Amino acid sequence: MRALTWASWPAFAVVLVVLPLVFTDPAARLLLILMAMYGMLAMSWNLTLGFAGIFNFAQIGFFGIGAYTTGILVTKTGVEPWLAIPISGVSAVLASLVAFLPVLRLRGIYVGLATYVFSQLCIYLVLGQAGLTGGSNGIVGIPRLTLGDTSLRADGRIGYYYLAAALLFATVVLVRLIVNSTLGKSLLAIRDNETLAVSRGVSRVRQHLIVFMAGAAVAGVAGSFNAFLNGVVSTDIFGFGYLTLLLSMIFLGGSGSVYGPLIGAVVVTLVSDYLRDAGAWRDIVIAALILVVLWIAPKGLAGLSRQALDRWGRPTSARETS
Amino acid sequence: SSSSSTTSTAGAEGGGKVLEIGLLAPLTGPSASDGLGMKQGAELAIKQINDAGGVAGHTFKLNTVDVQGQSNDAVTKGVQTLTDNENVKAVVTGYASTSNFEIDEFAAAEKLYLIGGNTAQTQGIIQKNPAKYPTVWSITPNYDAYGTEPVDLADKWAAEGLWKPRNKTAFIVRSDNPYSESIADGLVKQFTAKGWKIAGQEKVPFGPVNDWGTVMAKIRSADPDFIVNTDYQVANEASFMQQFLQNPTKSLVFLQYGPNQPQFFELMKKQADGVLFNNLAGLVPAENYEPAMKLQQDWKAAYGTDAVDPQGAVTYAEVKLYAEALAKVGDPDDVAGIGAYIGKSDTQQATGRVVFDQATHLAKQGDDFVPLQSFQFQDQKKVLIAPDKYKSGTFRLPPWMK
Amino acid sequence: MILATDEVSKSFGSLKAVDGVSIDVRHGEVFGLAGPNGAGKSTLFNLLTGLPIRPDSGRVLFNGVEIQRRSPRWIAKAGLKRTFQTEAVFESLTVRDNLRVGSAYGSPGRPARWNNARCEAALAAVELGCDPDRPAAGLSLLDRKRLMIACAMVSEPAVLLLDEPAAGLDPADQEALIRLLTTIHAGGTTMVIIEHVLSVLSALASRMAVLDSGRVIVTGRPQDVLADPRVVEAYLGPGAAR
Amino acid sequence: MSGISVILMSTLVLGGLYLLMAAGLTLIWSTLRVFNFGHGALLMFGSYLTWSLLNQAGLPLVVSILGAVLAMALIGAAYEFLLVSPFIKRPGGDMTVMVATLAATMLLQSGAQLIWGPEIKQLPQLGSARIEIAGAVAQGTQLVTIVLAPLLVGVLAYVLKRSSVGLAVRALEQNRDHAQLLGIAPRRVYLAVVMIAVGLATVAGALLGSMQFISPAMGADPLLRAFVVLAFGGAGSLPGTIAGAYAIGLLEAVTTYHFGLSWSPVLVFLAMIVIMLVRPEGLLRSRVRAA
Amino acid sequence: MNALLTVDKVVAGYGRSGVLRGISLTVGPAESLGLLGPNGHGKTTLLRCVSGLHRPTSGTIAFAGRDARGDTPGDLVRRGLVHVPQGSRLFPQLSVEEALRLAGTASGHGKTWRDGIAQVFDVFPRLKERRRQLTGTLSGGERQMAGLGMGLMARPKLLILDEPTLGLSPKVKHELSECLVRVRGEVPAMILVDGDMDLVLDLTDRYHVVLHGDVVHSGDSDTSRTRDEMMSLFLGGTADERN
Ligand SMILES: Nc1ncnc2c1ncn2[C@@H]1O[C@H](COP(=O)(O)OP(=O)(O)OP(=O)(O)O)[C@@H](O)[C@H]1O
Ligand SMILES: Nc1ncnc2c1ncn2[C@@H]1O[C@H](COP(=O)(O)OP(=O)(O)OP(=O)(O)O)[C@@H](O)[C@H]1O
Ligand SMILES: [Mg+2]
Ligand SMILES: [Mg+2]
Repeated sequence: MRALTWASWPAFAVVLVVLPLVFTDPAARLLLILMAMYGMLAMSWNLTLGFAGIFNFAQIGFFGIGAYTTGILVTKTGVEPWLAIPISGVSAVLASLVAFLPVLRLRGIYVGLATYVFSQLCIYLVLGQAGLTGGSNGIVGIPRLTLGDTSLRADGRIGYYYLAAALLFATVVLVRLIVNSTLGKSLLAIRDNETLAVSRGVSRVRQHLIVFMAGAAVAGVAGSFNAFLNGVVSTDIFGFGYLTLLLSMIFLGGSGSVYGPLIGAVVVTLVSDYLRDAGAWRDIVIAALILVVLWIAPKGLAGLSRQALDRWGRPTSARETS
Repeated sequence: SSSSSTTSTAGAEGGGKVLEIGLLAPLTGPSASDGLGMKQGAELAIKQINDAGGVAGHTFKLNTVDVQGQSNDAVTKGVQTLTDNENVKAVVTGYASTSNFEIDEFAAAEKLYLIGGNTAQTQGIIQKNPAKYPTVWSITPNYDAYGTEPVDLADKWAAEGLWKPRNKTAFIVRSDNPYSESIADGLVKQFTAKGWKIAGQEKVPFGPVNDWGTVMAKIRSADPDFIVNTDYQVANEASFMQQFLQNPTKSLVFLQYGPNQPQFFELMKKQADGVLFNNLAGLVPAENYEPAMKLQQDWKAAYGTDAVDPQGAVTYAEVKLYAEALAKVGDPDDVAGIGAYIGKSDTQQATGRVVFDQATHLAKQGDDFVPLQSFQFQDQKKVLIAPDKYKSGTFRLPPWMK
Repeated sequence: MILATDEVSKSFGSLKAVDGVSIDVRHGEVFGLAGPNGAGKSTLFNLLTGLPIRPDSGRVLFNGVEIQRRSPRWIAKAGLKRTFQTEAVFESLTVRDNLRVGSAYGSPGRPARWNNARCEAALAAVELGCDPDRPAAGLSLLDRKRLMIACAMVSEPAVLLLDEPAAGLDPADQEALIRLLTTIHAGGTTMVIIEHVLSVLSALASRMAVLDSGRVIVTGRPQDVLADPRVVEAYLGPGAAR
Repeated sequence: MSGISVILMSTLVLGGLYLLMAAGLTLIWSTLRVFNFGHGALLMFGSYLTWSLLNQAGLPLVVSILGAVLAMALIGAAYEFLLVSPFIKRPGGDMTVMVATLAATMLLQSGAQLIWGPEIKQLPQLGSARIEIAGAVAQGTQLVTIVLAPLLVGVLAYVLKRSSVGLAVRALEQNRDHAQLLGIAPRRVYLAVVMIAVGLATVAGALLGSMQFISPAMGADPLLRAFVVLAFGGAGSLPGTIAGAYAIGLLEAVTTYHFGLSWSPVLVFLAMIVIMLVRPEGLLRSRVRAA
Repeated sequence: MNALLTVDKVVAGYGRSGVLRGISLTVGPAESLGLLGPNGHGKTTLLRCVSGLHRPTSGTIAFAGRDARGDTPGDLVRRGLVHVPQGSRLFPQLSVEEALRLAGTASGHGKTWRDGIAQVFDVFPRLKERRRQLTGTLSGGERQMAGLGMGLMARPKLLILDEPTLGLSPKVKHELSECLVRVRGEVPAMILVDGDMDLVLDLTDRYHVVLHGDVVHSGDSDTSRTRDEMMSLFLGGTADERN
């Protein structure tokens, strides 16, 4: 198993590099880009939602704040566009400090309520500061990223693809590092039994804050990427649509595993693109898909594939000894 | 592009090639009924064209993209899908986003884009450098008239003695979106210029407004002569009106755009009587205007109602406009040629005579071009009360003022 | 004196759960706590470790430092570790990861890193009979208790507080537990044990206190305390003869 | 003067609507320990059903509402059967149920759009009674809301407080295994609770559909307000919910009157966050917790 | 055979791990059966199967002459099979009185719960003192009493007690065992599992020793056995497990 995981890193990188060479159609490239972006978001959200078990609904807020930071920076100040990406990550982290306040005292669904309201408040803040944010008009005309003289959009968005792929790869590394570290284990410990964890010297607030900020950083960067990709930011980014979309990804893929949300992002993006013209049927199919997966595979698609791997990898012997 | 020209000719000889026409429309979400109208209009036009044997050897197929609740994200994705698709030769819409940012995308991708709504935004984008947008044309004219006409009409009615303002005061309700805001700003300016007093203003958030109670309370305490609500969303306007009628003041009520949608009347029925509204882009419902009557008949045959959706009239005209240009230019890949032809065209559409202003790429506004039609519901009918050229009735005092 | 309380009190509403308790625990000893159900023993442990409650009044001294206002985490890192009356482990972690968490966060200093050698040593010391890489969910009762103790021990605390470690164990397992605790004690760990199974206290404790209704009624050597009529009256009852 | 009466009237109407919505959520939350994200969509569906019974089946309005409540209670049963019970016992089941109910929201909303189309609809006024107090008018459905909402929820709260059914509900919430061993059938209680909650939501939907409009998205806003009510009143208790609903109604009416519709949600949300931080268990909730 | 409870070749487990391996036993209508055995050998699991909380993989269970496999715990309670579970947290937010009342009404004695409570308070005077306290804040002993009291409220034909004296102080345990003697007088049949071997032998007619999910030894409770003999039986099991 261990050998397999080590081999998987370069394999993953190679796949990411080769993919756009196989899919040269710009529409397919766009799908790949979206998968990578949603994958980043879903994986980073899963740190708090899945591993730490915090009902964190502020992630969408961090995504939006990242996007707005970039929008404001590149249209209102003359900040170098590439620099806007890390700055957006930082501003999302700062916002996460505010969103974290309720987590200090609240538990469970109450955290969900408070953090959801945080995202809603972002909308009102944006609308209220119309001078800076364009209000309900949004920020338009965000210039595309360029590398030297070539736009990342050129050649079927190959530039955006590789940027997204690089960010996704970094996210995967980050999430894996966190999950396999003591931090990751302490999160599970807190989720299992908070009192016991605290009496073992784990600080709930500190550990939760760390993952909260880590998740926010990734979401902020993803938001910045989104702003450059679309060239426009508006308050939809804080809306219910993204919330359900990303939750579908996480739980379809499997919230218990590192890669589950990524798998979910790929599947949901494909399905929703395939059903682009289906109007209301698109949501019906996606919702039905989530429910079916929840019914038959509690651990999501990732859990299913793991089971399949296990069965295939070590036939019966494992079960006999247990 | 001589090679593509040959392929299209070859295609024509081989029994006709199918071209796709893109449609951006809010098929789901709060504006879904507008989206449905857009789709119906475009489909009707395409069907008529295909039934007549197509254009220059081509038949059309509609490629609809749902922009959901005008969300920028969905619009972006839709635009990218359509621009990435080689078979899509032109894109039409009633309106897609609230800011029309997609104009830049289509211009950059050199796709033909015919648009209806948010002309202030279109104008803002295009007039900076019209040469950059040879393929983008708006068949809806500048909205400036929205900001002046109601005031001018009110003064006219007063002058004609149809109505006696008590102290020339107006109350203006606006919604927090560019369309409503720019019209409300125009109205405030015009009212003040014409010697009216603004008795009060209220801004509501963009989106569903459920309870107008507190706004009503303010209106009642201001007791104005004229109330304007520029929140164009039909549900909001209907509930505004219903709540107003619970305890009305002696004021004329003008509602921006919403009452044009068939839905408004379906919801309000008798309560609609007396409501004033206007429209720049919908079908001109005048017996003496042939293109409009024809569309009304066709619409009834296709969809069983003669209430032509205003957005449907827009997309119908857009498709027709494109088909005519293609017929002249011949090569669907000569986008620049088609764009240039459209820009110079002068056609009679169901929405009026469409001639484009070269500085803004908007259709020209005026009684001889695309007219601003003012309506009032009277005896449960939508009556055109201005301009005189087309009108079928005259202004009456609304029932709550009698 | 490594751990002491000075007139510590805690009330829940009108109930004085802990009422002016002063005990002192000497370096290296095993100190027993007994008393009827509801006497306030577990509450006293909670007060010592700051979890989840603080004393209303009084002081808690650990190595001469007042800790009654410190955070539970600070107290844990300072070397005061406890177990719980209902045996608690981190169910979704493997047995080994349970220990790693205990090791990484229980020891003073950062960054939080576990000490593999200590984890293995603790694992060996408690003689856990199962695969250390299996999830802790579904362990047998004795193994859960062992794991809970190992998890507290792995950061080599100065004082270990055990809340009814022998409860629910059959005689054979109780003996195994006594052996384990003896070994841990021999390694120099000071222990405070709450226990109703008096054989465990008699076997291990050098001194003990009996609590009743939140107050200490007797303190002393186990054999003296258990013979004290007040203890018989309040705690042991006529069944003590058995 | 008219300001105060307008605010008061708004408070009673808004509070009543929020109450119907939040009471159901509270009930589900306190028994099943899950959060029903689909409550808004259920309200919407109930509203559409009422409309269909009225306009397509031609039933009288009151009968249509009752019919819709019954039909929706059955849908509620299916909802419990398909979305709640399969997941609730799993580890981390609360989150799974929440996601399942989100999926249900998507299903119901899109389903409604397919069945009834995107055009908004409206139910007629419930009765023509009208009162006017110091310039503030309440008529028809508004009056019905003012009276009916507190009545329904009050009766429910009383029944739950006094009866052994109420005890059973609370016992299940606290220790499912042991409650079963006492003879309580959890499935039956859960079913009843979900059906009652959905029924209340349907009533709210019918009232809302008559005061405002019926559209596939109409449930989102009431759901959000119900969130706030729960946070205010403490999610576990009906009396808290009643107080919370009217407190939010009042807050909203006052802030709307003085700061406008754009700012009132912000102020309401901020108030909610402050309350949550200061009194995490809600305004009225006693703070006794298990050791 | 007029047995009240018949357990026949029951196999059960959790997920992949088997716990019960074809265990069989019977309890007569007026009989008290003790189950002894080391920790983790399946006593609780067996009781959970009997009361319908856990589904056996195979085997049959019949109560009062009827197959009980499809019954929910609620059905069984109303038929008189009452299980007081091991180490229950009870209902933390219900008061002692509410919990008792609930136990009476839920088991179908809605009319007579007041009498039931009075009786329970006779058996456990301590509960009467604490009647208004939330069960979540009771001490361990008080909680056991409340659990037992709730069991009695259902007027059982067969009362199943799982480790009632777990974690009790000697005096309380003594008090409780006296209560148990009274409880024994009030219920027709009983299954008692407890760590205190003497208590089990005192209160029962027969006993089984359960090892590895099966009965390995049975006997009459009054035949005196030395503690050492029992210990060796237990140890045998534990030693097996450890290899
Ligand atoms: N959080 C709380 N709120 C209210 N009362 C409490 C709380 N925690 C404990 N109590 C009460 O305080 C008293 C002491 O409880 P504690 O758990 O300390 O007893 P104990 O000595 O550990 O008993 P046992 O041996 O049964 O475990 C009990 O009467 C209990 O009901
Ligand atoms: N919910 C569960 N999931 C997985 N395994 C379990 C579960 N409950 C019990 N087990 C396992 O089943 C076995 C038998 O447990 P059971 O509780 O029936 O034993 P017992 O004889 O009652 O022991 P005790 O004296 O500790 O109560 C143990 O190994 C235990 O770890
Ligand atoms: Mg205790
Ligand atoms: Mg047991």
